[in-house]
Amino acid sequence: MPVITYRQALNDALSEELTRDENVILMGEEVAEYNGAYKVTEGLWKKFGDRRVIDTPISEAGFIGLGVGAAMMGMRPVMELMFWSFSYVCFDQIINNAGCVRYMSGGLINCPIVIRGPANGGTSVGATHSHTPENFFANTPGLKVVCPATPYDAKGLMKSAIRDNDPVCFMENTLLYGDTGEVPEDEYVIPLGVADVKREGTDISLIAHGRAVITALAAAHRLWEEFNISAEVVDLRTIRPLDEQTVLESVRKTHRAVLIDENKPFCGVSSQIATMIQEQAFDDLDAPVSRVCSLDAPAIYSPKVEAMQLPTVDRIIQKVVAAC
Amino acid sequence: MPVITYRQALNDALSEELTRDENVILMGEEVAEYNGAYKVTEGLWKKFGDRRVIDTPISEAGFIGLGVGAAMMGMRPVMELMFWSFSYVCFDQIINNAGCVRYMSGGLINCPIVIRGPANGGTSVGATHSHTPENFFANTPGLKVVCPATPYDAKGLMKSAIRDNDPVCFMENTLLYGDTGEVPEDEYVIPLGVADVKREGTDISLIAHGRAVITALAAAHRLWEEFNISAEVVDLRTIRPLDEQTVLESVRKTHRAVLIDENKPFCGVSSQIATMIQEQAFDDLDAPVSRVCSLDAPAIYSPKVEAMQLPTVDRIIQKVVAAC
Amino acid sequence: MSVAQADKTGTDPVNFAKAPVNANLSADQKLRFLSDMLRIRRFEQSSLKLYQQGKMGGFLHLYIGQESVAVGTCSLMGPNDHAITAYRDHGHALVVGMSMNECMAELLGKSTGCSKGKGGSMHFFAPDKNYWGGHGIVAGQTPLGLGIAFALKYKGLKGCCLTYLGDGAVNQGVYHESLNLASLWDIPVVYIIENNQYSMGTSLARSSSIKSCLAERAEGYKIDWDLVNGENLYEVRAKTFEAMGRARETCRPMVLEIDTYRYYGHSVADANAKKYRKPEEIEFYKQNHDPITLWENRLKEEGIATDEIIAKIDKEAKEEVAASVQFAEDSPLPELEDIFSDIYHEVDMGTEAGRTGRHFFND
Amino acid sequence: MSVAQADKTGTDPVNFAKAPVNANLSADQKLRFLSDMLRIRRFEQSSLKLYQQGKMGGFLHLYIGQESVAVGTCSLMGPNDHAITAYRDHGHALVVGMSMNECMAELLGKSTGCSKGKGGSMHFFAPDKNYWGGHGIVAGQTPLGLGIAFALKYKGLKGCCLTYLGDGAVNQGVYHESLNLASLWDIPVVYIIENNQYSMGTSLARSSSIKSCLAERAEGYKIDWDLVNGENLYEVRAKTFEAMGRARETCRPMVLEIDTYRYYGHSVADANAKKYRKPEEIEFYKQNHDPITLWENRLKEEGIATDEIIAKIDKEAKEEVAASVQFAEDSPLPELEDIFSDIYHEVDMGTEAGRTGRHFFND
Ligand SMILES: Cc1ncc(C[n+]2csc(CCOP(=O)(O)OP(=O)(O)O)c2C)c(N)n1
Ligand SMILES: Cc1ncc(C[n+]2csc(CCOP(=O)(O)OP(=O)(O)O)c2C)c(N)n1
Ligand SMILES: [Mg+2]
Ligand SMILES: [Mg+2]
Repeated sequence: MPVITYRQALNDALSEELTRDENVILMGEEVAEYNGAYKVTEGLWKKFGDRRVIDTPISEAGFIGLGVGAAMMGMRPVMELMFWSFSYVCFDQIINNAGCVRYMSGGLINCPIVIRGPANGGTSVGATHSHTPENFFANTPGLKVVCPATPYDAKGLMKSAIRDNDPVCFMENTLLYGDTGEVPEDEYVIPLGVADVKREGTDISLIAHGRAVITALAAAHRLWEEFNISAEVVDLRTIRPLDEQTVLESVRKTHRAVLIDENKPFCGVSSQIATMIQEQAFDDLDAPVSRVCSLDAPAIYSPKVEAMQLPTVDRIIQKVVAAC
Repeated sequence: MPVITYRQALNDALSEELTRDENVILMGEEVAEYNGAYKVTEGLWKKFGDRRVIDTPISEAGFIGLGVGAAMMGMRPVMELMFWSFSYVCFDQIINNAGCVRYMSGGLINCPIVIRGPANGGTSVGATHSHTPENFFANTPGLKVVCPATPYDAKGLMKSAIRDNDPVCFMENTLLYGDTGEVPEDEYVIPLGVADVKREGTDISLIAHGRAVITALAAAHRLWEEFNISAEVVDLRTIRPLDEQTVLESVRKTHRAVLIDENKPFCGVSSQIATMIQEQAFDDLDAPVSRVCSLDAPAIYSPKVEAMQLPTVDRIIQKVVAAC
Repeated sequence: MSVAQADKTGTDPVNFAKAPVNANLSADQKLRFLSDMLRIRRFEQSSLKLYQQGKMGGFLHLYIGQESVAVGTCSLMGPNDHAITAYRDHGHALVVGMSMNECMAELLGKSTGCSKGKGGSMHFFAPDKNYWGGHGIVAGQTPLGLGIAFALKYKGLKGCCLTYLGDGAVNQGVYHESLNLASLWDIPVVYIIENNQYSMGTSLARSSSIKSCLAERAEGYKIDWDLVNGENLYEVRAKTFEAMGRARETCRPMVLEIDTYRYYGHSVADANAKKYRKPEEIEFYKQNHDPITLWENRLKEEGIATDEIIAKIDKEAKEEVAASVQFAEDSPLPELEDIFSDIYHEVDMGTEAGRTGRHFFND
Repeated sequence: MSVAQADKTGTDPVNFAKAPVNANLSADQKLRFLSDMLRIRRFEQSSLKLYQQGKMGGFLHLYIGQESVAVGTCSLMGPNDHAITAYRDHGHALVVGMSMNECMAELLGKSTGCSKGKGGSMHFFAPDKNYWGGHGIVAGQTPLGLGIAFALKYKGLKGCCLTYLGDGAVNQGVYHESLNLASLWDIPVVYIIENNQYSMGTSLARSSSIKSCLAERAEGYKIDWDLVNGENLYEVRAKTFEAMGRARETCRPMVLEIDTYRYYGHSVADANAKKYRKPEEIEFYKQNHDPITLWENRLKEEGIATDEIIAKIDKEAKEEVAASVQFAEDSPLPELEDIFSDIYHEVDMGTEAGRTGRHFFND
């Protein structure tokens, strides 16, 4: 199977869906002539032209709202936010218009829009550019949230997100764009709402999404090598809809869970997962569910220090060893 | 002790702090000449004049940002959002400017702003006007979040919020404005970060904030009358900083907890509380921590139906009986 | 540039009736406009009663006094023309052809309402009639209208999107972002500022700093604009027709500022309705600028209407309203489980995507 | 209205040197401007080297080519005048008097940095020098500048706030909300659009639909505006002085659009820096419009500077930069626990409020 980057996998998904469906367009700042600030849309403007791949002014509320309106008319706009942090200047358009218009119209309208871009810390771009709002959008009934960790998942989930008839917030990660992995040449899609056991284990469940999955896998490797602890790694892949079954099956098997989450801890995604586990698998737990989140402060700039602010393999290992 | 409304208690707090400190100003849509959309600022424009109490155009991002800038200069602006739902058009100003400017300046700047207004469902104003974003803002290190349930708490907490040197999101409730309660004539303040046991009990802990506290108290009353269950009601009062001690002491005493939360469930405030309880009081729990949240859909308009969408006494009782 | 400045053909005050779009109107069409205005007014007058009887919740923003704007502009909509407005949305809804039944039932929160009782007064929708609501967040609809017009152009359809906003809404930033995008990309959107001079209790002078008018801000984006006297149905139609025609043919956007006036408070809950405006001011408008009275007089002058005809039309409107109230009262409320439909299309349709993973997180 | 249109006294192109604010400048002051521009350029040239050596993270937005704007405008700041800008903030920082040491250390993420290594390149602050940053969200600073100016007026201080934004930032709605508020309430803010013709890879023509220029949008808010040739330090000072004077005396806001040009990419990470702009275009600016070269020539004509003097000033700037690099390299990184300071004032001060309840929720 060809080995390609997470970036290329996304690019392929976008290209295939642009080819497949005339209603799909790409829009965002620097997505066309510049090939994308992070090159995810590289070559697509050349290939599909001005009509399908469109550069916008720096007006997120305006163009995201435009995309919502176009989606209500049956188009399938794929909107890039250069950073998901910029969703804070178009928060109302996403939550109230994309997220609520179907409900408020009693189901007369649906909004097949995809809003995509990176949502991660760890690149020393400072507090305002390092937000991870998956918990905010997943809190909102009417929206769907996807956070792929690998090239394979990124492509399959992006294709499903574009074909989905509801608004999808697709959250990528600038630190993963360069990661490589096997991606089949043949067409495939990955349904939203299906978690993936990225590593089987028997002693403890490490549950994560996005880049935290990669960190969890590295921790699981060392846990086995150095501590003889067999950790299972569950990748949520989509936050909403959520595959609770796969999480619960894993916990019922291992009786222990540590949640790895690049979200800030207070009401982060992992708080929902912990609440769900203790409620639905209370008697299966041999230890409290514990969490390894981003350290609870705005993202610090200082590069070496910020690296320690995100969940690290060492912090995961400490938690696991304490729990086992 | 005089008995006054929640609205009047807030009005008194604002009036006293305007009198006490020249740097305090009130600003927002219709807060001055109109006396406030919900009359919380009634009479203050007459009393303090154009310079201190200011009507704004419908430009939340603009005037909240203005307030943040003025606060950086040492003023203490108290900004009204007619509804906290409208924070979604100024989300960036609150999180990135009010919430992060101290950190990004290495502590050179602080931002003593209060942003206040109602944040609640239950009034048939529809999905876009019924948001309860306390979980979003409490997720953000740098911000503080207060949700008073009674006139006494509303006044004491508002005075502390205005004197606090950090940005405070003060969330009121249109359904509570008319509630009455005893409020001392003498000056008092209630520190942020201190929960309040609103009713003592031994069998189960009902933990809530805002209007859910009132619902919990009604449920506790019936639980005792009809089921002989002694429920303790803990009012968080402030979400961030959070008084975890009082919550844990209660749970360690009752060994059971049901969280009442008008937030939407996914990553709502109660998910953080449940996560904290199971992590820190795991061995004290005789049953999983369970939750009674707003039903997980956008706020429905239909008045009679929406009343059932919020946590109800009946739903609380069912949960409690199931847990005991 | 102001169209008025640029070119007066067909827009010279005295000639609005002679403007092509008005000159060929049949008597029936002209009477239809009267009927539509009366239908709006009667519909809202009884909705007000129902509100006062406690049969509604939340907000009720009455359009009474502004009827000529919705009737004049929406009456020009062709098959590819669309409309979207804010929360003061009953008038436009009735003109685009929504039934009084579904609208009145929505106000009472009934499952037979246009939004199944989920949207309420601020959220009337009829996509089948090119009507996209009904939006509660001030100016939140302004980029949606842009997107609807963008889709029309993308699909190669010759149409435009009438996008309404209030005089207070112009100070939301997203409206300005939308103007720049509309002009930069040649999007066939026509922004219609319904200037009723107040945003809640705040007069235009206290909320907007302007040169000569609100529409003029369009200049900075190289967008044409015009001022319209909203009490004159002929003028509303003539100037809007021109704007719509240009949008359809050239995809150029335009901003129209239509002067009008609301008789009631901002919403029925507006406790100060008669404080920030002198009662005399309101009376003055009712006496001298009521769009319905003016149109009735006009039709009489033209020999099209008589008091009898007008009374008959009014009677029909009242009967239609009464029937809709009956329908609404007799209709059932949504069931508790209805709370969970109409959130996700995939779930509602029972597709595989809608059945995969957990979508709702009720305890 | 455009000031240029309105009144040309003191702003006639040939007379900028004779404008009062320039006429009385001493030779030392004029040399100081040269020194300040050179200090910015040398500072950034070595910061670029350090970035390329991997000693920095994140973004580095260079100001090189635009030096005359920060020097010309910030040199006019009196004790009650304030400044705030976006992420391209090194130039303004050095002109208001921040030390190269604290700035270079911030770039390297050291605890001796102006923001203790927590803010980085985009977030330089010096409230003691009336400099309020350094902001990463495009146009996010525009209402903050408004609030600073509001506070000045409230406290009865005669000053203004210079609030800088880029040519791309004008399309963020919050800027327009700010313009309306500034004019409506007479707030002494001076918006300075540093028009370097590109927002990242997007030319002005592809991002903004305008009548004649970006500043002209101020007309719609009844705000005066003017165009400034940024390469001419005398013109920048003359026109900015006029705007600041009016703001201080009358509290009226103003919008200045200053034409300028950046030589490097949007940020050092800009892979396409030479794709969306022809290398010839960049060369042309360097050859004919470099603000430093032009100022040097001017000072020579005026007999104030010689090649020797200029070389000496440049040498001093380079030495100051070298010392700051040394200082930054030798400085310690923040400690892990420093992550948790500077979040809440009450916690940092150890007040009772800072000790009550849990503030941080680390697992
Ligand atoms: C973003 C936002 N801010 C405030 C409100 C509350 N609000 C609803 S309508 C309104 C006044 C709008 O006035 P205008 O735009 O003139 O429209 P009109 O009501 O006169 O039709 C306000 C302040 C809101 N719904 N959304
Ligand atoms: C709200 C927001 N959207 C997008 C960005 C990403 N971004 C940073 S700078 C920039 C270009 C700004 O150009 P301009 O305003 O002309 O300023 P210049 O960089 O030329 O100084 C963009 C798109 C951002 N930081 N904030
Ligand atoms: Mg109005
Ligand atoms: Mg620029």
